[in-house]
Amino acid sequence: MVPLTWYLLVTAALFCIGLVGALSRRNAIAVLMGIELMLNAINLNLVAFWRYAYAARMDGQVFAVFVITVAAAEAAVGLAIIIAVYRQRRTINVEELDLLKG
Amino acid sequence: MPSQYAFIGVFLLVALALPIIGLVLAWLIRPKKPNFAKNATYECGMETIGDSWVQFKAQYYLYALIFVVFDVEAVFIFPWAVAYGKLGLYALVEMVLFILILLGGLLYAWRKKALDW
Amino acid sequence: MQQVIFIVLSLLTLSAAVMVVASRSLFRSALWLILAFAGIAMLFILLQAEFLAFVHILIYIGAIAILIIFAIMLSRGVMDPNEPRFNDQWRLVIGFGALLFVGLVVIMLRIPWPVNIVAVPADAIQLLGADFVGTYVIPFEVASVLLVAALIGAIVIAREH
Amino acid sequence: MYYIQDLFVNIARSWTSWISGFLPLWAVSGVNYLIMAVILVMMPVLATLTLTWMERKVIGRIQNRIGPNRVGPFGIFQAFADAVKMLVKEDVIPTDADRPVFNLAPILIAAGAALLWAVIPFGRGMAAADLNVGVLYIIAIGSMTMIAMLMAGWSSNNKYALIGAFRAVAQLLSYEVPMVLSIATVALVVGSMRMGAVVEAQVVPFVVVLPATFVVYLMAGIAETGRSPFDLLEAESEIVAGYFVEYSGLKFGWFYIAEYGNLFAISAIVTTLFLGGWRGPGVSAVPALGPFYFIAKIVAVVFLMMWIRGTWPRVRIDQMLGLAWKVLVPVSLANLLWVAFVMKLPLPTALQWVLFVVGGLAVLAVALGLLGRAGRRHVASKGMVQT
Repeated sequence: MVPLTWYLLVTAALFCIGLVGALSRRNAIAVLMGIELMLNAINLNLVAFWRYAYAARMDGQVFAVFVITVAAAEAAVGLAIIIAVYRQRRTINVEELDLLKG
Repeated sequence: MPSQYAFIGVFLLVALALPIIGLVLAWLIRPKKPNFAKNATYECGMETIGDSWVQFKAQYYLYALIFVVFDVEAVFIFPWAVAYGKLGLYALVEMVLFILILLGGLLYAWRKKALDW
Repeated sequence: MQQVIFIVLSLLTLSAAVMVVASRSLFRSALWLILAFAGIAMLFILLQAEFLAFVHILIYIGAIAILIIFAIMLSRGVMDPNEPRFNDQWRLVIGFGALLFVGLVVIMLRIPWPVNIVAVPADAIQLLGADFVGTYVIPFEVASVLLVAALIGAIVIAREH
Repeated sequence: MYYIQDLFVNIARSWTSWISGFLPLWAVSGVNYLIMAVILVMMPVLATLTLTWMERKVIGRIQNRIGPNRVGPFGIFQAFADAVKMLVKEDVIPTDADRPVFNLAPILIAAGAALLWAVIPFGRGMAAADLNVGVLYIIAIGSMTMIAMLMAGWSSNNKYALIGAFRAVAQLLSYEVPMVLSIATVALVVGSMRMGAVVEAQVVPFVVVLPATFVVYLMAGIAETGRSPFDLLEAESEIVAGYFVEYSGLKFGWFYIAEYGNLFAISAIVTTLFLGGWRGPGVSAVPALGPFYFIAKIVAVVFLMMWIRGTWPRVRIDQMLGLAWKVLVPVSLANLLWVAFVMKLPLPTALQWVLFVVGGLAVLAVALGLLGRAGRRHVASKGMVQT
């Protein structure tokens, strides 16, 4: 079987790639995609720990399902906001969205 | 279980390979005579105006949205359905509550005309 | 054998993730994202979490990715493809990301993770279902409320007036 | 005699024991997987070759024509002639298309149509991989098809293709919800998501036990395959031909094959979930009969779908999406809850199943009644004359 640290390495890398995407892209949808990658990394981490330490019970998978649920709700509302912003301002460039600066 | 997924893996590769083989075969035997008019976008026989981007109705997004919510709901229903025979009456009550809350969401979407085209 | 499959799948996932961030076209980014999701689902199967693997495909590829593609289509034409896709601080961010990765790896290798490999129960899905309405019944009902709240909120926000 | 009784399983056994004589264990399973995969991957192609001919003949008879009768006896080689035509056609790629994505879309859609067959049991113990999450696998493969459609529509750089892809996906999304809910109802009654277990549980076929579920699933299945009366995605008069307008040659061919492959696969799933799969008279004594019953039932379902196509007019897009969300979803949810409720009543299983039937029929009757009332009100409000 693959050692646990391999999985942890992959999830750490995936999380960092997602973070870079979320912080460096200018398009709001691309930022959201970066966040989805980060959530995926966390989920993979959860399941890896479940398999390697607590496989007799299902708690790890239960948590993973809840993470997926929250991710789905987040994506739905986030994209709805992006669409609404696009309709109002005709742009979804996060650098130009500075309404609160006044 | 691992052997089943080993088969699924092999099957996935074969299923992707067959169309590729077919396309390569067709590529070898078919004629190739492209010209400008042939490669133009197939619309009404006229020159295409603008990019292919058209403004889409947000309605499409609303359907996808409601779908996401019900898809996640299904994820909870399936393990419940499989385990149901071994669970007590509380499983029924809790699922009824779960579905009623979601039906409230569907009703809201219905009233707000989010389900109308 | 498992090691080889693991390496192939994780390389696939990670390179797809890099392409999500680096791709110039937003639609291509979304397609790479789908490939990354598929890679993670296959890693779930390697971890013997088969239910979760298909749930992952169902929700992430079948629902969230489609939502993202719809949103890309609805907001098309606003971003000029020739404009830079990264903001000004992207070098800084990459440095920060690399630093974080190194930090995580160092921490990870230091901690002796408690490893206790047992067989996955044969009726894993039944146990999962029992957990939803048993131990985790409050989060289960809250999940339903959360979904409805997201639905109502998103409809209010996205509806054309 | 025993060998003949369970012919297919025994052939597989003899073959495996023969090759294990000179091959190591991992190579034996590798070779076996490869053979099974190659057989199953041909299913969509086979379905296209036979079902196109059948469809032309059936639709022809319904429309008082003869159908194809030139190529071979009764025109049975028509499909082969078409296949050759597909193969030698020139491939046209529009100038501004996104080439890699454009080429990948038909490959993915054809693979999706084939992959469905992995979990379908052809007979007792004759599923290639009888996964514990079999029904989820089927739903998950469906999402791959949606992605391929969006890829095709987007990469063609054509307004009609893009609109067609969006419509197709909106339709698939909407009908996936009632489809998933009716599958969940079956899983609830069976207590498993394994396709093999679903067949074993059908002492009485579920088409009788769960009538509402069957009706919902059949409608959703027809919508998922994009066939008339739900063939809006390729409504010729509105959006040319849907998301694959720009495709030609074999790339179009793969879309076509995927369409018929999906029709065949959906019929196989209907058969497995509701018509008792390979079950039939005498099958417990002679298991080799199973696959024949199975294929016969599939052909019957396909015929039913063709009959529907030949008889009903196309619905409008608002009617179609409204039907999914306002009728089928509530019906399947009500039915699911009724089944769950009855299963908790302290009654013998046979009586519970009778109550399933009663509840299912009642749900259908209520839905039809409400639908009729809404229709009459609509007609009255539009001031149309009722005939």
